[in-house]
Amino acid sequence: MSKYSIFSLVRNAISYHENWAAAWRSPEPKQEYDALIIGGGGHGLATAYYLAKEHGMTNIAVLEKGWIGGGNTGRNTTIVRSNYLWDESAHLYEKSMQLWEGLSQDLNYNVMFSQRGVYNLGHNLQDMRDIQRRVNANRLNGIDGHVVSPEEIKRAIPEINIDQGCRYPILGASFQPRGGVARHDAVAWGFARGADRYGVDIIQNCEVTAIRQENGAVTGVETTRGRINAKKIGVVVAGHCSVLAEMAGFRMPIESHPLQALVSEPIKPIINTVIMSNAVHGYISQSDKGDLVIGAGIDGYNGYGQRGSFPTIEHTVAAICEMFPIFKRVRMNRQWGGIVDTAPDACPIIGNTPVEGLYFNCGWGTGGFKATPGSGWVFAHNVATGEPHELNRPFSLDRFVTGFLIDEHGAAGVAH
Amino acid sequence: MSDLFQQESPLVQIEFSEPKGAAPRIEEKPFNGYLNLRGRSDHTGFIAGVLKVLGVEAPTEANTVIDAGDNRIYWFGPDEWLIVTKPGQQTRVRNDLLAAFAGVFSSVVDNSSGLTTIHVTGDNAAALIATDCPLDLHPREFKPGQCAQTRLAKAGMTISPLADGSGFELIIRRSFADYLLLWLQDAAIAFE
Amino acid sequence: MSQRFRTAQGGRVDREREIQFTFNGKSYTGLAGDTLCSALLANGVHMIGRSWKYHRPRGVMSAGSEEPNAIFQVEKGNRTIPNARGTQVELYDQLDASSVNCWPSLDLDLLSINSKFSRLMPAGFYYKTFMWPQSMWMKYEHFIRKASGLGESPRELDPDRYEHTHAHCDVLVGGGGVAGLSAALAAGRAGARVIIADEQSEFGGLTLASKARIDDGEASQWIENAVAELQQMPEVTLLPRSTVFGYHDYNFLTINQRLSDHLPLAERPASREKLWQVRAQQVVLATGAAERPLIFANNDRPGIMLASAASIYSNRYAVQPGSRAVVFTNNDSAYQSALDLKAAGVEVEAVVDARAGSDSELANTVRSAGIQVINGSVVIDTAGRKRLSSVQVMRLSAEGSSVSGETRALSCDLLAVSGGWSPVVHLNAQSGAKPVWDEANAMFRPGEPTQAQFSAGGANGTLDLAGCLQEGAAAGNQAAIACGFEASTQPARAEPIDSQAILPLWLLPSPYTPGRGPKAFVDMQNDVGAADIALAVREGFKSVEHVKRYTAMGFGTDQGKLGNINGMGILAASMGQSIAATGTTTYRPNYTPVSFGAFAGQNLGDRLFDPVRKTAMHAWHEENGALFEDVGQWKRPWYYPKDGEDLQQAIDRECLAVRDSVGILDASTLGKIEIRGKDSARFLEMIYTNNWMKLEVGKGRYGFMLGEDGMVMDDGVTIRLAEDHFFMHTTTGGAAGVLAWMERWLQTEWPEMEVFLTSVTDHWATAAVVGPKSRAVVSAVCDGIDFSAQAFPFMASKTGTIGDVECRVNRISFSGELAYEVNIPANHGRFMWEKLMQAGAAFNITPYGTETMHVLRAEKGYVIVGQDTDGSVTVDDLGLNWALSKTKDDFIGKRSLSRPDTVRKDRKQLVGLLTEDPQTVIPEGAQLVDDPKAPTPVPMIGHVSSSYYSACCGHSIAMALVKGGRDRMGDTVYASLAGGRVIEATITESVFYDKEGAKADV
Amino acid sequence: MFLIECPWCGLRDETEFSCAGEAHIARPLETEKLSDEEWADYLFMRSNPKGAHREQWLHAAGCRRYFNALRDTVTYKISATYKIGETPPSEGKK
Ligand SMILES: Cc1cc2nc3c(=O)[nH]c(=O)nc-3n(C[C@H](O)[C@H](O)[C@H](O)COP(=O)(O)OP(=O)(O)OC[C@H]3O[C@@H](n4cnc5c(N)ncnc54)[C@H](O)[C@@H]3O)c2cc1C
Ligand SMILES: NC(=O)c1ccc[n+]([C@@H]2O[C@H](COP(=O)([O-])OP(=O)(O)OC[C@H]3O[C@@H](n4cnc5c(N)ncnc54)[C@H](O)[C@@H]3O)[C@@H](O)[C@H]2O)c1
Ligand SMILES: Cc1cc2nc3c(=O)[nH]c(=O)nc-3n(C[C@H](O)[C@H](O)[C@H](O)COP(=O)(O)O)c2cc1C
Ligand SMILES: [Zn+2]
Repeated sequence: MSKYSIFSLVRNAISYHENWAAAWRSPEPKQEYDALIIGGGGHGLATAYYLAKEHGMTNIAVLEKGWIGGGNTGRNTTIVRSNYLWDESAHLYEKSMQLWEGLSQDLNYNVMFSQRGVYNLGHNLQDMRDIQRRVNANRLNGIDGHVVSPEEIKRAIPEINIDQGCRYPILGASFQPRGGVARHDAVAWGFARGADRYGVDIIQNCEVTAIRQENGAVTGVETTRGRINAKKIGVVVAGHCSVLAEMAGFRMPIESHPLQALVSEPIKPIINTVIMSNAVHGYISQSDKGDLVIGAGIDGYNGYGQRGSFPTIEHTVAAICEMFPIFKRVRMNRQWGGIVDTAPDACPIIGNTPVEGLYFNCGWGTGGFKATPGSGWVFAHNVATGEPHELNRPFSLDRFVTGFLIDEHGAAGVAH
Repeated sequence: MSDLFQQESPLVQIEFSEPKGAAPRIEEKPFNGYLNLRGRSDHTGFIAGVLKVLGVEAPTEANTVIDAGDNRIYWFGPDEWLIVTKPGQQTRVRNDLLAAFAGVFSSVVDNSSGLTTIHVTGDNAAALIATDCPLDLHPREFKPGQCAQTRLAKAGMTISPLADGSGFELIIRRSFADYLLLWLQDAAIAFE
Repeated sequence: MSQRFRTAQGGRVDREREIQFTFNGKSYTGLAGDTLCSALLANGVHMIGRSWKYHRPRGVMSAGSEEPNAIFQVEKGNRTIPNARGTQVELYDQLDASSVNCWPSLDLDLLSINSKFSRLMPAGFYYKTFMWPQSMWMKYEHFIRKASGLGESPRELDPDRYEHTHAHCDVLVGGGGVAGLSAALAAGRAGARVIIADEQSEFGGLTLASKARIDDGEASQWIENAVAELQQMPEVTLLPRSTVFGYHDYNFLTINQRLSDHLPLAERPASREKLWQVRAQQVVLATGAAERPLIFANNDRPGIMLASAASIYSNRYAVQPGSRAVVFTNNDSAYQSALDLKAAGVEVEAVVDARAGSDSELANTVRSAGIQVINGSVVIDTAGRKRLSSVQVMRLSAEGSSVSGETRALSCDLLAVSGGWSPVVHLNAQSGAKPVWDEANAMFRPGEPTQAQFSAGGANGTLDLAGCLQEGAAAGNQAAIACGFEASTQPARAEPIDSQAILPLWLLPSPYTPGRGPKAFVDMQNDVGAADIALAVREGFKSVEHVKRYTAMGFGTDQGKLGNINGMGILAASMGQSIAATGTTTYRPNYTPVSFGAFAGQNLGDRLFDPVRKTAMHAWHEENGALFEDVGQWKRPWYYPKDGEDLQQAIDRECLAVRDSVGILDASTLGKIEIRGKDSARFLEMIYTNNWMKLEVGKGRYGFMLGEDGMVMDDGVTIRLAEDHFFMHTTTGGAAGVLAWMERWLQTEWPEMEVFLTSVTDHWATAAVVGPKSRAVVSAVCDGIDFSAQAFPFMASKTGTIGDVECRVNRISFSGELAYEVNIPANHGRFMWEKLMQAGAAFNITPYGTETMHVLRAEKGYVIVGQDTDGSVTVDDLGLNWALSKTKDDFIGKRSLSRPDTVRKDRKQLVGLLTEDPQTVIPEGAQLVDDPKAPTPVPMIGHVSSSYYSACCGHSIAMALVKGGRDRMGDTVYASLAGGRVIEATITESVFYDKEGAKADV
Repeated sequence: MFLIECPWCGLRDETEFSCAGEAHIARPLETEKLSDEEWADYLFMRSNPKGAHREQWLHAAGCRRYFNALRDTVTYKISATYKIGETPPSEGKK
């Protein structure tokens, strides 16, 4: 497989791009693998990549029911940050951030990770206390970020409305300069290509329909493309994790909800950073193509429909117009939804399950895109060794039994 | 000083002006008495108590309102009603009900200052309310004698068509009243 | 008249009304009834923009919402519209339009250099490069971003308003062509409530540009009559300029109605757009069919347009879309365009038909009109830099897979293409149906409806006029019948036309080696060529969704309306599979882009974005200079600065006034719930952590509510008014949630309990009168209550009157002072407040807000749920174990308190902090460490949740949650702040003032 | 956007309601006797099916009653709503 570079681009241009190899093969599934990863989203593909790269496990396959990256990976607002409140989360997301910082080079695939900074706005006094608390914790954990005043926000984002007379005035924000956005599809494709290069089989249109076990240990799966055996199985199916758990005979502390997003028509650059507001429920950045990418709040009911309700969109757009009144004449091009797997403490579940050899990585809810490389990295460790990595040990399923929840709801105002 | 002089409507900060153009008229009917009534509609003691004090039985048909002399009774739920009395009558009606319900599982709570009434009248009354009320206000669907608890913009309300067909009565919460009136007045611009 | 290409007669434009407009700074005239595009064409302006990636010259492709090229910035300043589709912009006087995405000008676009390097920029090239050095990406990205995007965002505030409305109907008809009008007539005549919406300014659809006849008259006359009849029907609503842009679950559809963009700026009404949220019993989709272009080399030059567009410009807008035309088709409909062009005075060089023969009636009419028909041939390339100058034609092999023979050049400045028709299935697909491929007619037809819905006319794949009329009427009848009406409208009549089968063609055969010839565009807006699709497949992107994302096909403002079906055909061919197996991408709202303002409607600004909840005393607070704090939706007085005071000075004064004399706080926002029924106490035993059975009547008690996870959820004082009657207070922010929470337990878990809950938050206005002189103040105001310490002890509740209004007074203290909360029906709230102010004047009664309230309670170590707790804090963590009943078997959350994590010894516990320097206030949110010099990551032991300067104590005070804090009294800890600043503090108890509680107990 | 049949008020717009999650999760009676696992099961574990789901809704802006609905989480079709205490309709899996 040829390396991507400006030189290979020129070379191939001369031969009319007729000689590019497939970014990944499309092999027939084998009967047996050393490990299976179920779910070809960013997390699953990253897991496969790091299993091969870091743990030398190359006789493995990723099984994807549709097309890779077609789940939440392909429909998220791509915000990347690591400024989480609690130590456990901060360490995990920061590991991910560090991987992001060299990811394009590592994968030899430009995932367009753009460190344009992320602002989390505060609209009332309690928001500002929470922001201070989080930023202080971040600093002590070695994560960049500081608190900025409305005036500083205005200097960085001239289009924003910091009028203190408005309904929910902007009182300040946390700012993480290393945060930003990335090209979501490229993340899936880059990891797929990277994993493929190590020999990992990426098998699309292959839905897992049953998980087979003997004596409490997994033996393989039934799929729409036949039975595939393996003694280690990592399940990374985001919104579908309860469905897979049911196949394996247990339940998860997860609800799958619709989460919606939308884009405007493409316009010339106007927003050069990422702005998030939990209080008024709107998140906005501008893609390299020019569309404003806007995320909404979650819909209140369980839903696997990849669509939500209209009022959610209505309120989100109002929130954006409240923060950016000049955008009222900009038009919305498209809206869509994903299926997010929400855990009671808004934190992921990564680790072993009641079934031996079966590992789950889920619960990333509304905010797991940013964790894609880090999640894959720790989960690969867990699948390869059968034991959690220090970074994911606190995120085990049994925290719901012990009560050791890592509640990112309250103070950190987690979302995206 | 009579106690009426010591009252202030929740809408004290709102300026009511003459409607412009085809905009509907919006007026407040302040200071009614509002009693929240709870009880089990299949309990004879409860039924009898209401009948005794108000002269009628509390409506059990969903989404209806009935006149009971000076008072009106709105169905709020299977075991909940709103009694609207003439200004100043609430305490007497409440006390009578409480007396009539002795020993009966029930509740009569004075919420008179918690609510107020708005009338929206004129050709575009339904259109004005429909700006952000999801209920079907068409006269085929929503007739005098019916009422509904629903929402208007981001606040709850109880709505019923006025008997003369001239518009609607809205019963709204005190703390949202100011917002709702500003909201209606803003929506009315579309009809000016 | 400067409109050189305006036909002498005909059309639906008003020749009496000339309209001035400018394009790229140059002034032109058009006619009323024109669109921006028809007016430009009337002036012979064909190159109207540049493409997105390669900056190739582009012209008008269509006459409707599928337009990919004719994208303009309309107007400047506060009414500017980015990315307006010129085919749908109605011309008005002084309209100002310019091309987007070209610099310095349309004619001389420097980025057209990209076109020279286009081979370096195939689909997805950016994933393969710009990676080295790593640090440079942000620079590369800067230029990539600058080059992308189409129009410019407005920079000024929008002066227009946007409206919303909800609407309900029996039958919603989407699309007002002849099929839609027929449906609306049928349903309307039956008496149904009908809404019919069409995105265009006039109803009639494609037929407006047709010379066909309906019911023995001109089609346009029939349309006029139909509209007039509908207008007469009281239950029918006609919405022109209204796009049905979303079809959601439960027959909920959203419509964007444009009210003003078609008017000169000076004449515009206040409202620009209206968003309709419609619930329909039945839906008839009559959105028509859209013509597809054909895919051949250089198929994107200005002067190449859809054949139907050529007809529309000729017939409806009275414009010659060129002087010399070639028509290129694979089906019958474009023959009509040849006739229409000829009738408009355009010289028609030839009709090039890919089919070997064509002998339909229409084709023969064309021949007999003297137009040459070249059968069995295709256009393989075109010439002309900024305007088409000629096309090259070759013969197609019998099986249609290659071309051969001589290249024949036909000189022309207009190429009208037709690759067949695609029913506009967007709304049907949005509603949940899956479009079905019809191989014979080479089109996706609407799928089996999943909601109460019909498709009719072009939208249903029915292309002949008679069929459209018939299907429309049938759908209207059926929809009305389904709503319970009797309906039997007979369809209008039109001549059936004979037609010959289409020859489906996707990527046309050409003499070029695939991928090596000039670009053949599929998605014009995003410059996606057929070769890009092939490349994507080669690189492994085989799902249609992958191809979309890798090439950006269908990602533009037209959402692939023009190009997608061809793209899918080409993809299917590249993969060697059928189109049915290839499938479509997902159809989603919006059908066409809708301005953000329309979604927001009037829900914006300080008053209307979200409800502002006000207490009965709000106006008084305003009049007396209060600043407000947002607590939930409520506005609460924050503090009342006196001339020149800053926050600290004001609260110092307010605090001292309370402690020394008396203060008054508006406490009306606290949630208040009446609880009635014989099981009320038993219910409270479950809801709260402490005991309630034995509480005396007339007394109150403070309680904590937990979630089932054991964490503190809310707190407040509940008073027993009678054996079976309680009055609960909740936090301001928690009120609605607590009521719903308690109702849920009652209704779903313990329905046998006799308990009724009623919210009375709004009914009561509450003034907390606080301080040593409070007794004197309330005694002076409230009659009928003995305020003596013995008669009215702490935590007691009594009723009395103020004037002749009943009031309730609770002796509750959130400050450690002697204090009374006086409640009165809120209509009398201001009256009560002013009475209290009057009575307090002698003691210099001082109104105070939430900030002083916070300081006072912190001095006493009282917690605020939501500030000192965050969903991970238990009652024990707060050191308030006394509030946990030791005797109850159960209460909500109890079981969670014995989980391994909740019994951990090193949980974070609430403690007090005293700073080394008494004047230094630790910022709230500071993290605490044992060793500020420890290497990163620095272990944190807790954080400061509340922190103030206490004027009463004369030093700063703080509350913090610290790991194992209660065992660490006297330890030194450090608040580690930004910039290396460190504040040293000692762990203490959290009560700082009047530790014995003597002040409240007087 | 759902149209939900409140068993008391009839068909109303989704915006009048709020969803309260999975239905028929009875609170255990003797909570102190439960193991940590059993308690966690009650507290956190949910069936979250793809398909027929029994769930609670609150008619928040209407009659303030909780009720149950049987709703498909993929098509979003509500096949039945029923009052608290009524037996759930048997349709759907499980
Ligand atoms: C609208 C929206 C906005 C968001 N915004 C952000 C954001 O700004 N920042 C952020 O960090 N996160 C965000 N998120 C969350 C983020 O998208 C997800 O947490 C993350 O992408 C999850 O990745 P994943 O690989 O685990 O899941 P997915 O990408 O969903 O992948 C799971 C895959 O499993 C497959 N699968 C399911 N069942 C089976 C089966 N039986 N057999 C085989 N395969 C199966 C699915 O088809 C899918 O491809 C957002 C999410 C949404 C929906
Ligand atoms: N000869 C042919 O091959 C051929 C092909 C196609 C159509 N036609 C002719 O075209 C006509 C078709 O009539 P019809 O009524 O089915 O279609 P139509 O195209 O005439 O009308 C559809 C209408 O729907 C509107 N519309 C589309 N999407 C909309 C949306 N989302 N919201 C609001 N409005 C929307 C369009 O603006 C248009 O006015 C007939 O006269 C037919 O003969 C002929
Ligand atoms: C970050 C981001 C940017 C997007 N930008 C566009 C865009 O410019 N144009 C567009 O049509 N869709 C855009 N989409 C939306 C996709 O077209 C698509 O709706 C989304 O990936 C969900 O897939 P689905 O609609 O096929 O279910 C974008 C999606 C994401 C996640
Ligand atoms: Zn109801």
